Order: sequence, then C-alpha cells, then structure tokens
Amino acid sequence: MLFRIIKKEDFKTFVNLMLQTTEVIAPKFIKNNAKGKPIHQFLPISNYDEMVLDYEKCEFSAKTYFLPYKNTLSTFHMKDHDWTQEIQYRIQPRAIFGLHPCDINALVRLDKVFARDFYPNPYYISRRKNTFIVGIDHLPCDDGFCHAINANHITHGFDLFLTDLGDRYFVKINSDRAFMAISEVPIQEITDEDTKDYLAVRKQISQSYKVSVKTDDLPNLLDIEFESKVWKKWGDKCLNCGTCAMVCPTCYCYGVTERVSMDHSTGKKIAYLYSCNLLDFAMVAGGHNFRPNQETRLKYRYYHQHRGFVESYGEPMCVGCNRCGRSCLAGIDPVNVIRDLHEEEKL
Amino acid sequence: MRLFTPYDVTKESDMLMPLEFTRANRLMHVDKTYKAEITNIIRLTEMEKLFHIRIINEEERARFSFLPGQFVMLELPGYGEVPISISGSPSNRGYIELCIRKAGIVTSILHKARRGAKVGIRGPFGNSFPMEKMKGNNILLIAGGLGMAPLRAPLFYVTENRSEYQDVHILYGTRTPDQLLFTYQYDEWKRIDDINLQIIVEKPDITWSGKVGMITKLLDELPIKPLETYAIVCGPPVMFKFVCNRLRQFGIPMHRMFVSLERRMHCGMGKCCRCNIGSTFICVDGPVFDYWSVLNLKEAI
Amino acid sequence: MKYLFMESKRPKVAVFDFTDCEGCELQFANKEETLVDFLKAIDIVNFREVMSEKSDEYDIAFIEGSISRADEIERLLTIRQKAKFLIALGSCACFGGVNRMKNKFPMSDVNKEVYGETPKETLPVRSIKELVHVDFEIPGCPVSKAEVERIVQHIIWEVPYQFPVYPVCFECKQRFTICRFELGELCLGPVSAGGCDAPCPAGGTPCWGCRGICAAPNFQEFFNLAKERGFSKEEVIERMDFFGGFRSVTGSK
Amino acid sequence: MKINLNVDVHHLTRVEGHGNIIVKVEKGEIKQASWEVVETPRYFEAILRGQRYDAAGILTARICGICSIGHCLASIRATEHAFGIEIPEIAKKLRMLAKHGETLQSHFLHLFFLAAPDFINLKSVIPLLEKNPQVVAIAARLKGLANNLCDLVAGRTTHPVSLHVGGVSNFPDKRKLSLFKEQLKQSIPDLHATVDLFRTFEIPDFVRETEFVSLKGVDEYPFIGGNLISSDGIEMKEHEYRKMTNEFVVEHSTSKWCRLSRESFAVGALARLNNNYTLLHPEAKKVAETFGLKPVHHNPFMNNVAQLVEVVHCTYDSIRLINEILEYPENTPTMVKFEPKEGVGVGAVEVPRGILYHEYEYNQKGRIVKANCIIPTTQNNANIHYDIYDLVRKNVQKGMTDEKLELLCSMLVRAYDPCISCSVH
Ligand SMILES: Cc1cc2nc3c(=O)[nH]c(=O)nc-3n(C[C@H](O)[C@H](O)[C@H](O)COP(=O)(O)OP(=O)(O)OC[C@H]3O[C@@H](n4cnc5c(N)ncnc54)[C@H](O)[C@@H]3O)c2cc1C
Ligand code: SF4
Ligand code: SF4
Ligand code: SF4
Repeated sequence: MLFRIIKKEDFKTFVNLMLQTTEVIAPKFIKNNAKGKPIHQFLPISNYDEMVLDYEKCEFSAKTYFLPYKNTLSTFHMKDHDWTQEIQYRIQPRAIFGLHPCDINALVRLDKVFARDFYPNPYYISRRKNTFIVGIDHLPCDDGFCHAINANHITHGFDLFLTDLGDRYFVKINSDRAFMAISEVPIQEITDEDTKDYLAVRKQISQSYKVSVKTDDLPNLLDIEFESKVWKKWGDKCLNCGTCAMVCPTCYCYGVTERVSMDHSTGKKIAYLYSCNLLDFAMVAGGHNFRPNQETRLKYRYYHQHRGFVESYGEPMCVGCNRCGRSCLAGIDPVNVIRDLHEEEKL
Repeated sequence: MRLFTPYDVTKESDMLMPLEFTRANRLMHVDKTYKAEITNIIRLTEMEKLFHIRIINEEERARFSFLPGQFVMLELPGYGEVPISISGSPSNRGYIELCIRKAGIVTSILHKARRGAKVGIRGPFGNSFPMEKMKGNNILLIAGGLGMAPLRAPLFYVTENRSEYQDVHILYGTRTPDQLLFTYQYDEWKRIDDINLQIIVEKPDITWSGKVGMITKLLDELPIKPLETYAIVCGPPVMFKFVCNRLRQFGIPMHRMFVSLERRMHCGMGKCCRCNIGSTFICVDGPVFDYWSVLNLKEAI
Repeated sequence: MKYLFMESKRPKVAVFDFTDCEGCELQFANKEETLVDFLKAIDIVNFREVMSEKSDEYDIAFIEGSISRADEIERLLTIRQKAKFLIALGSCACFGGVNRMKNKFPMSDVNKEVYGETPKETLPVRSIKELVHVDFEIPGCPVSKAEVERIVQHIIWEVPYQFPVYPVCFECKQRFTICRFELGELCLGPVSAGGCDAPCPAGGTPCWGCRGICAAPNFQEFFNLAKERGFSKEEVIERMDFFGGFRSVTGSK
Repeated sequence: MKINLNVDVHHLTRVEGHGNIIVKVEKGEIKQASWEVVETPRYFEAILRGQRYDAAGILTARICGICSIGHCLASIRATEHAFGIEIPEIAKKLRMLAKHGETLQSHFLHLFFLAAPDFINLKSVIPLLEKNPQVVAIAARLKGLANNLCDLVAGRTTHPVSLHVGGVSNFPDKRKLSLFKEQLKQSIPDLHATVDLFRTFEIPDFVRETEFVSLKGVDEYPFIGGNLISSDGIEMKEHEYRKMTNEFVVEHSTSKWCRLSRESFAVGALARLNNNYTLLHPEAKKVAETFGLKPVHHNPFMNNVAQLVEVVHCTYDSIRLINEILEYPENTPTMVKFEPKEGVGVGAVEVPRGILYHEYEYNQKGRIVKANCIIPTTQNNANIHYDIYDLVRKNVQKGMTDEKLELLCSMLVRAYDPCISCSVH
C-alpha cells in the first residue's frame, strides 16, 4: 500500500476525468426525510457536484452493484424444439466512490463466498474485478456497531481509500490500477504534518463510537440460546418483509427463477436476491415449510450470520452497519436483539 | 483516463477448468448446462414417471459420472430448474435415470414432455452414500414412498457388486398399493439379486394381499446384527425419524445409518443458501448424512 | 403453444366487464411489445371493448368488475355456466374495489346524492366470489399485464401459479425506493401482497393495498408501527377499506 | 312508402362501457331512434363525500381506465383551487407531458383498435394480425411509446401514481427523458404512415349543425384549465362550468344529459380543434388540411380525423416540452407545501373525449363535503342521440338495409369515442 496526499480540487479533477470513460456510482442526496435528515443513496452520478462524500450512511448498501437484485444468469434461445444457452458476464468498468470501511469489509466477506470458495461465481467475480473502489473514512454513525464486530478497519478489498484532512485527502493506494489512475492528477508525498493530521482524525474517529455490544461470544451463545424466548419476543414483531436482507451489505441469499417469452422463443434464467425472513424461503413443493413461523425465520438470519458463517469463514457475515435495524419498520435492531440474548443468558 | 482494462472472467486461466461439477474444481461456467435428450419415459404411477436422459454431446457424456446418492439440477429452459436424485446405476454411462413426481411447476410441465425433448442438466452435485465402507456388511435399504427413487442408485451399486455384500434387505412402504414404484423389477431383485424384499402399505385396496401397516412393522420381523449392518433410509422426514429411532433401539450405531435430506435448492453449489442450516449446506455437505449428523443439525427434521 | 416437444392447446378466452372502469381489460391491449404474441397464444372469442365478433363457446372467462345490479347477477350466472375456468380480473372483481365504499351508505342516500328524485336501480357492491365460484383471482388496480401474461402461460400448460408471498416492501427495496414511512406518510406496503413491482411508492404515492393482504401479514405489529408514527387505527382502517381487499381485518361491508 | 327498418344494438362493441342503439322505422316513419346508456352507475360523487384530499385523485382516477390521468389531473386541480395552491412551473410542464402521453395513448387505441376495423370491413383488429401485420406493428409501436411516456412521467399508464395535490412527486430521470425525445422524433414516420392509412378510408358524409364546447386556448392548444368556450359564442370562467353544462337526468339513460344554446352540444377532439384551430402545431395543421378539416366542421365522423391531427400536435408538443423540462436542474422542487382548508374548487381538463370537470367542496379538515364530476361523454350523449335521429332521417329514403344502417349508426357512436362507464361514474 502506498500513501499520498491529494488536494481536494485535484480530486475533483480526478472524478471528472473518471466520469469521461466510466460509470461512476457515488452517494447522492435524494431528499430530506420527515425529520429533516438528509437521505443518501449510492446512485450513478453525472458530475462531481452530485457526489456527497461527507454523508452519514446510505439507506441501501452498494451490494446491488455486485449482486444485483435481479441478475440474468443465462438466456435460452429456443427454436424448432431445440435450444441454445447464452451466458454473459458484465465486463463494463465501473467505479464506486464513498464506500465506508464497513461496506468494503462487507465486500471482502462476500469475496469469501463468491470468489474464493469452491464453485467461484463468475457473475460476481466479473463485477467485482471490473469495479474500481474508492473508500472514505468518516465519523461513526449513530447506530452502527462496526467496531464491536471488527469491521471498522480495512486492509484490502479496495483501490483507493480517502481520509478527509480538511483541504486535502490522505489517500491509501491499494492497487496498481489505482496508482496509475490517480497519477493522472497531481498527488504529493506525505509530510510529517500530514501524518500528524491523519492520526488525529483516526483518533477522533476511534473515540467517537457510540454503540457498545458484545459480539465475539455469539457463535456459542446462539447455540445455547437456540430455544430462547428472545426469538419469540422479536420474531412476533417481524413483518416478514425482507427489508433487512435487501438493505444489508452482506446478505446474499437468493433464488433462481425462469421466465419464458410469450411466444416461447426465449427463456431467461434470473437470480433474484431473496431473504430468509420471507415466508417461503424454506418451503418445498407440496407445501412443507421447514421454517413456518416468524420466530424461526428471524432466528435463522442471526444464526446464519453470527454462527454458521463464522464456522465456515472464521468471522461473522455482519459488518455492524445497522442498516437493517434502521430500515426495519418493526424496529428489530440487531444491537437490541444481541443484548437481549446476553441478558437471557444471565438469567 | 484509462481506468483499467476491463476484466473478462472467461479469459482467466484458472477459471477455464473443464466443466466438472465436483467440489474441488473451480469452474468457468457455473451456470452452463449439459444439453440432454429425453430418450425414454416410463409411467410408474399416476404421479411418478421415470425419465431416461442422455447427454447429447459425446464428450460431455463421457465426462459425466456420479456416485450413488448424488443429484442433478434438471432444467426446463424458460420454466425452471429442480434438484432430482439420480435413480439409476452409476455404471450406466449411456443415460441417466430420473424418477420424478409431479409436484409443482417444472415437474408438471416435464410430465407433459415426450421422447426427444431436450432438457438441461447440471451436476452431479452433493455427496454420496459410502458404498465402499459398507462392503462386507449386511445392508438395509429402507424406503418410504418416493424415497425409492434415490435408493435405487445404491441398490444398483449393491446388486452389481453383489458378492461383496452380505444379506441385503429392502423394506419398502407406501400409503396405497397403487403408489408402489418399480413394481416390474421386484421379481428380478428377489430372484436374481438374492434380495429380501418386504413391502407394506398403509391403506390396502381389494387387490392387495400383502402386509398392511407402518414401515416400522417390517423391521420388527428382521434378524438384525447391529454391528454388521449398514442402513440407508429414504423417505419423508417423519418416516426416517421413526425408522432411525427404531434401528437405534436395535443397537445400530447412528453413524451406520444414512439418510438423504431434502430442502429447497436453487443453485446446488452452496451459494443461494436456500438449503442452508447454519453452516451446513445440504447441497454440498449433503444430501447424504449419517443419523448422528442429522440429529446435530438444528431444525433438520 | 409448442415448446420442446411439448404442446398445449390454444384456449378460447372471453372477457366480460361489470361495475368498473375497464382499466384492467385495457391492460390486455397494453404491453405492446408482446401484444401480438399474447394474442396468438390465446384465442379471444368475446371481448366487447375491442371486438365485435361474439361467441359463447369459451374455456376461460375473465370477469372484470364488481356486481351491483340484478341484470349483472343474471349475466354472471350465465357466464359461470358456460366457462370451464373463471378468473376474477382486478381488485373490483376480487374484492369489490373502490366501488365497495358505496356500501358504507344506504342505497337511497347515494341515489339521492347523484340522481336526485329519479333514482336508478342499484345494489350494494359485491365481489365475484360472493356470487359464483371463482377458479382464480388476479388482484390489482389495475392488474399488471406482465403478471397476467405469466398466469395465462401457466393456465395454458395447466400448471399451478404461485403468487409471491412477500409484501410490497420487498419490491420497494429492489427498486431503491425511499420508504414512504420515512417521508412521514402512511403506507400499507408491509401488509399488502407484493408482485406488482411496487410502482406506487416509487412514483410517490404510498401503497393503498390494491392487491389485498400478503401471504404472511403481521397486523398487530403493523397497527403498532403506524401508531408509533402518528397514524390512528381509524386512519389505517380507512385506508385498508379503499380497495376492499382487507375486509377480513377491518370487518367492513 | 313501405320502408321498415329495425336496429337494436344491445351493448355496442368496441366502445368503453355499455350502451344500446335502437332504431325503429315503420312505413317510412321514424318511431324511435335513440342512444341509451345502460351502464351500471358507481355513484362516485356519493363515495367522494368524506374522502380526504389526498384520496380524491386516487379515487377519481378509477372513474375511467382509459383517461385516468385526465381524471386525476382534474381532481387535483379542483383541490388546488379549493385550497388556493399555485404549483411550480416545472410541475405544470410535467403534468402537460403526462396529459399528452394519455391523449396519444387513448387516441391511438381508438383510431387503430376501435375505429379502424369499421373502415376496412373487419370486426376487430385481431384478424388484422394476419392480414396486415405492418399496421398492427405501427399501432403497437405508437401506442407503446405513448404508454411509456405515461409510465415515465405519471409512474403508470393506467391509474397514475406521481400526480398529487401540490405538484408532481418526482422529477423524471433526465437520461430517460432525452432518450424519449429521440424516440418521439423517430415515431414521426409512423405518424405519417397512419395519416396515409386514414386517407384511404371513406369517411361518411353527414353534417348536422352542432354547438362545440371546449377549453379556450390563449397561447397554447388547451388541455389543462382556462376559460370555457362554445362555437356559438359563449365564453365562461372555469368555475362557471355548471352554466356551461346544465346537466339533467333523463329517463332512459343512467348517464345524465347536457345542453347549452341548443338542445345538445358536442365536446371532444373535433370541438377542441374547431375552437382552437389556430393554436395547432403547424405540422398538425398540415394534416388537418389534407383532410379538408377546417373550423367549424360539423361532420361528427370527422372526430376521428381530429384525433389524428391532435396526435401529431401532441407528439411535436411533447418534444418541445421535454426540451424545456431538460433545461431545469434535476433537483428543482416539483411540489409545493400547503395546508388543507375549507373551500370550493373546480378543475377543468380536456381529456381525450372532451372537456372534463371536477368540483369539490372541502371542510376545514380537508375532507370532501360535496363533489360533482361532469364527464365528456355525459355532455355528448344528447348530441349522439340527436345525431342518430338525424342520420336515420337522412338515410331512410336511400333504401338502406338494417345491417347497413346498424353499421352506420354504430360507426357514428364510435366516432365520438364514448367513454360510457366514465359518463356513468
Ligand atoms: C437433493 C434432492 C433430491 C430430490 N430428488 C427427487 C427425486 O428423485 N424425484 C422427485 O420427484 N423429486 C425429488 N426432489 C424434490 C424435487 O426437487 C421437487 O419436487 C421439485 O423441486 C419441485 O419442483 P417444481 O418446480 O415442480 O415445484 P415448485 O413448487 O413449482 O417449485 C419451484 C421451485 O422451488 C424449488 N423447490 C420446490 N420444492 C423443492 C424441493 N422439495 N426440494 C428442493 N427444491 C424445491 C425448486 O427450486 C423449484 O424450481 C429432490 C429434492 C432434493 C433437494
Ligand atoms: S426483521 Fe424487520 S426488516 Fe427484516 S423482515 Fe422482519 S420486519 Fe422486515
Ligand atoms: S414505502 Fe411502503 S411498501 Fe415501500 S418499503 Fe415503505 S412501507 Fe414498505
Ligand atoms: S404498490 Fe400497492 S397500491 Fe400500488 S399497485 Fe402495488 S399493491 Fe397496488
């Protein structure tokens, strides 16, 4: 990794240069919510001014740019009782600006599933490798618990990473393509002054985490508390809407469906992101449902994230961004659920 | 600004491994299906048909091999993909046998298919019954209803290597006599393969002269040597729960009983999570589990 | 229809309308890119809004609209006798639709309000299934043509069609729509049947529940969360009664 | 004279809603020649009582599946007048664009699917799929484009979701808008092909002196709001609409009738064109000229041609509007804040079939106390009725068969493109 300094106006030039050849996704201001708080979302931008880098948190994670909500896996062309299959992977380059450390960590975890494990997934890999990722440091949000789950630092999985030092950015350069790209605009070597400022910002960040919750004992706890009343308490509230999984940066469960054109000349095989909180997630033909009630479905989501995934990949799937808690209309917030599990254990 | 050269997965060398669906392999087109032709359709009952399916491309056909217990994803382009256990013999390299019940969308359309229809298959996926380990022992094959379909692959394996196994028993139960599958093969199994075949139905009709009752009833009449026996149990969850518990009472160790689990599956590759139970994926870690593992899987049954 | 050595027949289809706005049957002529193929897959033999040919020989009857007059009841009974498969098309046919709000008032009162001293014949609004057996219901105000197409395909192949089980919220998320609750509005999305692709919240209108109740509704929590956000139970119920699909919860007429 | 004619059309086809034509001629004497609307009434005005202001537009869109955007616009305009709301310029433009989308969509539907078959001796467009697939392809392209325009601006073709009291909820995606502009430009050859097709049709020659009522355009061909005008020289303000319609209940029809200077009057594309000819886009005027359509034209069958002219006008005007909308920055507010209050408001909008009025009286809670909606077809019903009478009178002597007369009468009614379920709301 290389460290450099870039002036903000040079950074602007950099973004605008990039826009000339590449689709750029960045946090964009949408509107204020009912309480007057701004809402941001990762959306395509057409010029630098639409990008908001000092945003708090985007409602939705950026995962859709890697695992689209709906993704055509293959197309079948049918003719005279025969067919051919066509498979295409996305190879148009794209850049995403303004990912926070938790979001980048989420991608690193998805990499473990889709890029490193057996059956690597070419649809994901092609999107991942064709996406230029620019992350940025920020002051902790109100409800996130990334620090409690070890997702507030990043070491890899990005191209550039910025830390705002007022009039300039402290840049971590993590790939040769990033170095080539950023070298198109003036960048400076870091001075002691820069390092001092950088460390001060980092210190400020690390002192500002607000939410505290213990997560390291969760794999064990979840096993013991499998029959816990906590699940009933929170499960009864669940609306079975799947919102939590849709906004989550790591939830990756999906379904596959096929659609045939009205004249039966083409068929499409489509993967669509799904959620384990939905009624028929584990339902099979004939109507048997392995998780028929809200409580078991809600429990399964925690069980998969904090127990199953840990066992398979050594760390939880959750990165503590708390988007699920924030967008859940029923107010099911992972911090409270996990705290309740700890309480239950003490009883 | 030339940001970076677009990356094309299909050009990456280590992704260019041949199309082989075994766990260890990396593969390029996880979504590519073998084109296969339905060469024969045998109507077994009102609801079940046996399909003979042959991979069209010779090279692909030669490469396709499987172990008893594995399944394939069978695809009707434009309508969907379903997991189906392979119901034929692993040594049959000409065609694959699939016994399919009309259950929902894909399977219903499939039941309308005629010979010559071209479908897609991916696989084989999943693990298998430890047929090697079972050699030299008595074998208990216990099937309830459609459970006979996945049981046929290990049965073929046993009959084709008959001398390497001791006593072989098939215990088979269905609800009514007209639900019995593969009736035309019973004689062969009994006479040629020296298998003790016992059949029982829950609800007899006027033509039925055989045994009546639950499948566990058949067990009670068997001479079982617990430590020299392996059991394979296939059927609906309630059924194998009862059967395995009874076998345990006979003293058969739980790691000598195998069941094949069924879950919703959409990818077969441990990605979609539909069949996931915590850290276990039925599609890659299963579908075959010994009974001890099943008991350890939360909410497995 | 021919497909991979499988063949299905081309069903004879009739479309009838009753008390409604004819917006759902209009959808049959929409989605122009596949219109021609759609018309080839089925044999439309009776469809007053767009054709003059008429035949009383049909397999499938699509019924649009609710029932609010004696002659309509008669017509419906005849259709039921002739049709092998009867489909209620749209929220009016499935639940009574917006027309049902009329039932809040005495019939004499609504007549007086509109026709003064020369009242017209009218009955309280009823849905199709309240009068005859319905084989399949496609809710929506209006119905989604894409869904109708898919259902027709399934009917042609005689395979069951499964509506999505998730509520509207799920599709909102897939469209990147900002939740209407966050903007301070009341939305029935969390308890309404999805599958419409959530056009309303995306377009700026909260969901009013035109497709009725979703597969696994959690009304208790829904009333709670609405209350926490300042919407009274009466207000929620008023909204639920708009399209008539929530009567099992609201108990309205 | 021994002429006996008998026409009894029960539930006229290829029109929206249920209506009957009855003609009885005995020994050359017309015993009956009438247009009866037998649509089931839905009592919208009664249902509207007690509704909140934000429900009115959603509810009244359901008056009609074809012109739901028009109803929604008239409804929110009435509410805005009652509350004293002035909406932003950009919202006005977006609403007009949505309105054009609807006009295009509805006119294409009528021209190709409902009216055209009569001229080519077919009973519907379906046989045309085999006979002349190019025409169907053109129809599908044009109508599809119009529907997509509605989708983009109003959120949905049928029953819009982006039109609200106070403005329009979203600024549409600019990239999609520019793309649309190109598609509209590319659709112009298809429009010309349509014009050519209609030029081959033989339009029945029938004239009856009629009074035409529409909105009065000032510097634009009128679609949303403004003064009301009649070709007999009457001009009134939007809120004086009751004096312009004079609705009354008749025995044999569930739809009411209207009158102004004469026993009946006409609204619709022909009325708009007759009253606002000078404001048409030059390209549209050219099309009018090729058909010899000049104000004031009294042949009701020419309404089809007037629709064709309007289609050309709306296409060009949509391109202009998109250009203007693209000038605005994407974050321009499209809605204004407001408080509901007590009051009465009227909204008049030209929907495809003519002028439409909504009027609401609100209490201080923003709930409707009294509502009145007057639909174009309601205003046309009497005129259709008298037209049929006159048509029969003029043809009785010509030795016409029942079938021929039935077709002619049906074509006459279809020319008005009646929206019957609307008229009996
Ligand atoms: C490992 C395994 C082996 C199987 N072997 C056989 C067999 O040999 N013979 C046989 O008749 N059936 C077998 N099944 C069950 C068979 O997969 C289902 O009956 C079939 O998926 C129903 O599909 P459908 O499209 O007809 O039904 P639908 O209800 O329309 O299903 C739609 C989708 O749901 C999923 N799904 C539904 N039910 C199941 C299910 N039970 N298991 C997994 N996914 C499901 C599929 O992805 C399918 O595409 C097996 C299932 C598994 C998991
Ligand atoms: S936890 Fe919340 S967001 Fe997730 S499915 Fe349940 S109600 Fe929806
Ligand atoms: S807007 Fe409505 S449907 Fe959409 S997420 Fe919010 S509550 Fe759900
Ligand atoms: S969002 Fe709600 S009101 Fe809109 S179409 Fe869907 S179910 Fe109907």
